[in-house]
Amino acid sequence: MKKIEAIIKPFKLEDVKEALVEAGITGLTVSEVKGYGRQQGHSEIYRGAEYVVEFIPKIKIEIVVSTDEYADIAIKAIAQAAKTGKIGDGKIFVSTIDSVLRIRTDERNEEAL
Amino acid sequence: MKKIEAIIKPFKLEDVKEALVEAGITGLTVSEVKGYGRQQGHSEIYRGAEYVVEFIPKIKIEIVVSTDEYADIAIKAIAQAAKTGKIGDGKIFVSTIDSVLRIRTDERNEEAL
Amino acid sequence: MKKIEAIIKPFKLEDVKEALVEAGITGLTVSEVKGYGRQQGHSEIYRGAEYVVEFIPKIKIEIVVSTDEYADIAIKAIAQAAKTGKIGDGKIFVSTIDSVLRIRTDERNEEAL
Amino acid sequence: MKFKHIALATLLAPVALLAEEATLSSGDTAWMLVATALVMLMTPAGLALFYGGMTRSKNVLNTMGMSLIAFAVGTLVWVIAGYSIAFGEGDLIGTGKLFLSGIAADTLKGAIPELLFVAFQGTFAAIAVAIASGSMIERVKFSTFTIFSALWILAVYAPITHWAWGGGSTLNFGEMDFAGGTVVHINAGVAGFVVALMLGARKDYGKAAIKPFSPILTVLGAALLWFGWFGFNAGSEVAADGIAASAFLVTMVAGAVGAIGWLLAEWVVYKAPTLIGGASGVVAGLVAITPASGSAGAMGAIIIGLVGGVIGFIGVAKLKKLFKVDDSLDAFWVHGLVGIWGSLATAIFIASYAMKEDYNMISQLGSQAAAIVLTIVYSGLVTALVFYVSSLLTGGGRVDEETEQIGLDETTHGEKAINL
Amino acid sequence: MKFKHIALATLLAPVALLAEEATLSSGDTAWMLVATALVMLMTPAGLALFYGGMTRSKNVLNTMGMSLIAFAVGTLVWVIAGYSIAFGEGDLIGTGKLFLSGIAADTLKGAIPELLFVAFQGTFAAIAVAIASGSMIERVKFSTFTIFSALWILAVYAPITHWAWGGGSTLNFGEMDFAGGTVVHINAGVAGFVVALMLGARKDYGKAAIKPFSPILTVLGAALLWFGWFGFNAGSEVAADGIAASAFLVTMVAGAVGAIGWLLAEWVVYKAPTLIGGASGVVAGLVAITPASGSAGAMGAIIIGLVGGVIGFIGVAKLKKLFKVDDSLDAFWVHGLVGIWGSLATAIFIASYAMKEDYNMISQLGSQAAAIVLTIVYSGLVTALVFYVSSLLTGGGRVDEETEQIGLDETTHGEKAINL
Amino acid sequence: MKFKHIALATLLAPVALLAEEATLSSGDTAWMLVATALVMLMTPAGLALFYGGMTRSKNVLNTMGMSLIAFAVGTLVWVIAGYSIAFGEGDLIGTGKLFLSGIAADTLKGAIPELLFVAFQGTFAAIAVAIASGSMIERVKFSTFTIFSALWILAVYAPITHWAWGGGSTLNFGEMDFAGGTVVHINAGVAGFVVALMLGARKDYGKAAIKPFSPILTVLGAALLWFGWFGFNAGSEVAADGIAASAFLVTMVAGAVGAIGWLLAEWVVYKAPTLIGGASGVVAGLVAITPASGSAGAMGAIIIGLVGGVIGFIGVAKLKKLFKVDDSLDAFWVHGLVGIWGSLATAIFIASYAMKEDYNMISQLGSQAAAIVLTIVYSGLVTALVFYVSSLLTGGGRVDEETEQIGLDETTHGEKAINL
Ligand SMILES: Nc1ncnc2c1ncn2[C@@H]1O[C@H](COP(=O)(O)OP(=O)(O)O)[C@@H](O)[C@H]1O
Ligand SMILES: Nc1ncnc2c1ncn2[C@@H]1O[C@H](COP(=O)(O)OP(=O)(O)O)[C@@H](O)[C@H]1O
Ligand SMILES: Nc1ncnc2c1ncn2[C@@H]1O[C@H](COP(=O)(O)OP(=O)(O)O)[C@@H](O)[C@H]1O
Repeated sequence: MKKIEAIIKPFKLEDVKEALVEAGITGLTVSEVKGYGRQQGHSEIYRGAEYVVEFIPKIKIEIVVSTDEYADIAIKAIAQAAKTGKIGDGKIFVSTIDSVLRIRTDERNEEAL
Repeated sequence: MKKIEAIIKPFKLEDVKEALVEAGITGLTVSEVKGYGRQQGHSEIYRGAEYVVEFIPKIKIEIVVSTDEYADIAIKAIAQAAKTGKIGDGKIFVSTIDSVLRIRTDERNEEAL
Repeated sequence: MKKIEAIIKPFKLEDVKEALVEAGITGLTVSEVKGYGRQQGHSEIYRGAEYVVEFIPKIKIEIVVSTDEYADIAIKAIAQAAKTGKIGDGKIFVSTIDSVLRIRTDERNEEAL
Repeated sequence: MKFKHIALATLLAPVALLAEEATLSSGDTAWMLVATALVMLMTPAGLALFYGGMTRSKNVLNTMGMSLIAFAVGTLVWVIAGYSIAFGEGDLIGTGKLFLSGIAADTLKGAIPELLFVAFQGTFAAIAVAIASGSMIERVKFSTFTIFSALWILAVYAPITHWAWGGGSTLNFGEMDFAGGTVVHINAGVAGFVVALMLGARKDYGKAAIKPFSPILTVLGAALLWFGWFGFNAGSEVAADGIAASAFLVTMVAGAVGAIGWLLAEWVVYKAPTLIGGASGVVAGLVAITPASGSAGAMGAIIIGLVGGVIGFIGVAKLKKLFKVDDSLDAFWVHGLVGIWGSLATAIFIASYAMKEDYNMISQLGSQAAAIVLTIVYSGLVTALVFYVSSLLTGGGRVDEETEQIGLDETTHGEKAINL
Repeated sequence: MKFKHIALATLLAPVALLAEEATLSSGDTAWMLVATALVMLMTPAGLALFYGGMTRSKNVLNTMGMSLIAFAVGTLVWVIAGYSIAFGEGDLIGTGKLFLSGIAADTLKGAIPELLFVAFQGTFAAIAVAIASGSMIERVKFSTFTIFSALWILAVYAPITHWAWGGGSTLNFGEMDFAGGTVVHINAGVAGFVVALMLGARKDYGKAAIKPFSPILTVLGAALLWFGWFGFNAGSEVAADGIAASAFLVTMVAGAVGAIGWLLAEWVVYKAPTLIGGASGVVAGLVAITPASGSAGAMGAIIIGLVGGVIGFIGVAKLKKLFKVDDSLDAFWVHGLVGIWGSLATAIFIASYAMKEDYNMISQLGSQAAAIVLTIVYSGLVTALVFYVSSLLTGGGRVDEETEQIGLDETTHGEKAINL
Repeated sequence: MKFKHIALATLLAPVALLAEEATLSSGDTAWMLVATALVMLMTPAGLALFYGGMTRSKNVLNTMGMSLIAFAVGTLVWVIAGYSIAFGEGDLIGTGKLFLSGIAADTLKGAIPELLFVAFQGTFAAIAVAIASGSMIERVKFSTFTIFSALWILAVYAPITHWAWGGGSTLNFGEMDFAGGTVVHINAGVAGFVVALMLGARKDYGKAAIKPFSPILTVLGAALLWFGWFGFNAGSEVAADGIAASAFLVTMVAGAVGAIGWLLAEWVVYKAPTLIGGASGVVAGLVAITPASGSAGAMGAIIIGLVGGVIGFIGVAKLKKLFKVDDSLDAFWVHGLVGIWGSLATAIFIASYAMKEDYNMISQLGSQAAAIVLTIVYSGLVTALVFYVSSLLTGGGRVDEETEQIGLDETTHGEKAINL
């Protein structure tokens, strides 16, 4: 099983979620993170001081899928929906998951997804 | 070494933490996430509009343990304490960790846990 | 490719980021988490009740690097910058990443980092 | 305040007013000092919070900033020219008091210093344009709105005020508008609607869920508005007397039943009484009673306010959907529509002790309707002109797409509503 | 206000009051217009924030909503029947002023319009039941509380007010209660305690850490309460005179030393002076001075307020634990217990210039005690009855377990305190 | 208030004031009751929020707590000894009114009760030391500041007040300071600066970005300060008359143009008008007009306030960098520097109707300068002494490094600004 972690721009969350749902992905977990990378942060101003905010708000999406095909489908859906073509669009990381358990039913692995 | 990531209902955090401590787990990291899955969100109302909140607040617990036995113990403790039997109880994902370092002491791997 | 996850004390974030940048790491993702471990939480007081806050605010840094050397460099930089020598300095976990995609350019793996 | 002159003689007339030579009443002056402070608080605190709390987190500061700048700019243009236009001599337009010329500390207006009357009326001008800002949030340029505020007060607010309260009889139809139901609320509601139409809808309007930043701010804002509204309504008597007391009581009652009306309607439709609904209901009840506050009794206020709350809800939840206009914080529906109800109701619900013997409800309803129509037409047309000019002067009135998407707090102000 | 009638003649009597024919004083009216607005602000703003800030984040809006609805419903029932019960003619119960019948804009009460007196007293009724809401939060049904508010004001608050201030002598024991120490605070504290007992404790009470949403709101709420309390206490003189000034000063002093007392106590016990403690101390000091505000001097106020702050802390931090009752925001301990101290202290600390020659402290302490006991017994019993009825009418007074656990903001109101 | 005595006779003199035997004016008393409440609100609400919003999230409560304790302790020492020092008999120092001895409810000060005057002036003392707290935040010990508040009011504030308003002529240079430009603002600004210098800079100052917790609080705080400032300025007339009205209007105008001035300056320099800038501009405009509020006309107020806003911005954004002093919330730059401008401007911009025939601007500028220098020197030296003593009594005035880094909310108060 594979875990897909995508870092995207916050305002793309809704689009990405819809693309995933259309692609048949029915479960995901989202969190608010801050990114540091090539994208320049904006400047904030505070009474006689202007400073650059280096950490930029991003959204992290985590999806665990049962097969490599599903992983590819999900990656494609995310990449397409999250792309603006401007710096800071984000990255998708894929790793391996050893096992899964659905707490409610005690189902395991593929069945739990 | 194994990493256990559990997505649970927020109000179960205290119970799960206690179950883990009783099971001998002494370290964990917690974060606030939002989940999308089978569980229906509640509706919010705003001046003449009612909309469904699709992302539901969840808690993610991360635990790194040294052995598979410990992993099983932790999974069992979490699964038991977090279960309500209703949709949305969450999932537990297990993956492999290559190495660990305790910053304070420079201890590595098993010793760092 | 490797993923480095470091749990550190919040006020060390700026130092750690600078150490990483100096070491040549140009991308990272940060999130706010809460930790439970050996470190004792402080007590909060509320109208006739004093209670210990067990979950302590921490920062999680995630960095994906292309090679083991880079991983070592990053680990060293973090460990050094985040160390205070007091309990609660945190931990660094390393795991394996299967693939990476840069959304903006569709570059993959090493090139995407 | 028109009605006051009609009804006053039949009620408690402060001694000083009838005296041959006008003298200052320290009691009336004391009350008007406070009433003015109360109305002042409504804009940079009450409305800023009421509106700010309903805005998305990325635009809260911008919304609050509009109330602040409306008050700042409004005060400035008011003392320079607005007061002269509104309360100077003249039938169609006032003149002669530019830069407050001729008004010294001992110049009286009735039994209070005229300088105090200038301040009191200035707070009305400022809040009117701030109310209209609610229709424009999350997309209007801050610079455009700033210029709009100045021009609108001079070109729209001051003339309408002159006709209703300050001037001759050509455009005064004998309407009863004790504290500004037409002058402030219908006027501002229409202006907001027109600008919302010109700006176009927010990108997310009708598509994504637009979550209010915090109902806490909205409730606090409504409470402060209510608090200030005592100055607005009871202060419009310009004296601390029985009519002021009556206006005070009905203001308390109408806000209360406005909340009850809106919450009941929500409960029937959604099975959930919301805090934003309660706060909105308070405002709707207060809008409804404003023109009638000097003449309605407490029992009339119960009906006016309760119906006001229900109409506000229906406007926002039902009627609004019939239009395609993104009147973002519902300035038209809560101030304009409910204001129309209040203006008509003013002619219907009059305390027995406040009604003249020869009172004719039908003819009074005609006067009310005439004033409403005049306000809608004039405000609608001239607001459009004024906003068009303001947009031209600032290179377009609407921010670009990326700014809208990132939010105006970060892009325009370089700030964040809350740094945890 | 009872005591006022006793002490007044020995002090500054406003000229008008002694005049044969009562005339309106614009100065007194100006003050009472403002005092009423100040007391109004205490409920939907002051108390809503003070209580809201101490509630868990999932229930903040519900707690604030209770203050809002208390004021809305309270105002409505007050003008319909509450005022008549409290201030109508009659020994045990007032009658004759239902729907404010017979009160016109020029009807006077002393030197101010009676309609203003209606409004002023109405704000007291509303805040009393809102204070009691603090004992019920995070579990009472919103519908139950709404009905309870209406019934409680009619069945509990209005009669007790009648005995103390409005009516005959059968149930008036000559107690000194200038601004409502017994009528409002002890009464509300007891009512809250009884309902808390009937509701049962919150599921998490005594188990999990119950974190207050934000001490910022609590401090702001306490500041607004203090601000409003000047209207509450100095307004209870119903005139702008020397006694009002004295009541004002002691209100300022008692709030200040109440905060100092509570913070010192916290510092001794926990080594940490908290903001919620400081805010609570302000309120405790103000509760303590309320009945004495027309008679105590500034030095007396220092003792009354300081001890009030310390007693409040002891009540909340120590005595409360002896009971099993989840009086969630300590309405009983801060208003009831401290109110009892204040009522007794009223008989002890009297400014030299305010003390009658034949003053007998022991007998006055007896009067105070009698009034306290009457209030506790009557309020305790009838509140229980009223809450029982309110529960019946709403299918039980407590929300179900799941609702309690998820929080009332989401489940009852469909809203969230803050959307970042 | 000095100037009042000069100008009064040429303006509206309330009848009572000229009467042989002083009598209480209910109108003036009504106004002063409210004015006092308004000024009171400025400290635990207005300033607490204004400052709290600009503090980092880990220290918000501590900053607010300083305003609260300043008001609490300030009120206490004021009634015990401060009032006697400031307004007792004597040339250099006042005496004879310790514990308010000799002041009964019917003792008059002009046409209002002296007890009310005590309260009114007490609120000025409290806010002065609370303003100074802005220079010390995020590192001063809460205990040190508490003791400092008490001592500073007695040793610095009360004497300076005595010279300006209360006492003989030796240290009164005939300066015009209607409402406390020198007494309160320059004085507090200098005191803050001196303590900031003694404390040393915060560890992160000039290194890390110090993000304000929430501009929302700062804007609300500024609005409440403005609201209260009407009491501050127009209340300093101690009567509800034409000068009070004039002071009210210029307070409204100067706050408005202060905001405009600061925002324009920001827009020129940073291309971004901030909300914190707008709020700061309001305060700067109000500080500037304070000494002139009884004499300037509305057009003078436009200049005074606008320049005040610009100077405030220049001070904070440019001049401050020339010094190494971490005057954290800019008490010196916004109150001290702008206060100096306001004091000098007072001599320059006088409404034609308020100017005496033999008025000599140059000599008046000399008086203003003399008073400014006296204030800077005395406040600078004695504040240093007082803070030194306060530090000694509390084992050092600054928290340890770890406390500073973790934040004072958690370490000193055991609380958190917001628990989501
Ligand atoms: N090596 C990395 N490890 C973890 N996260 C990264 C890494 N590089 C980038 N990121 C995340 O991706 C986001 C976007 O990266 P950035 O370099 O700004 O632009 P782009 O994705 O267009 O190359 C960053 O804000 C950060 O959150
Ligand atoms: N495939 C997935 N990948 C990542 N997180 C998931 C996935 N499926 C579910 N989750 C997380 O688990 C939570 C619970 O899932 P849900 O389908 O609602 O109920 P249940 O766990 O009872 O099947 C979701 O809110 C989401 O946070
Ligand atoms: N086994 C673990 N799994 C996940 N996170 C852990 C684990 N142990 C510790 N942590 C994280 O590291 C932080 C520091 O750990 P702690 O035991 O307090 O001190 P130290 O790192 O000095 O040993 C914790 O707050 C927690 O966030």
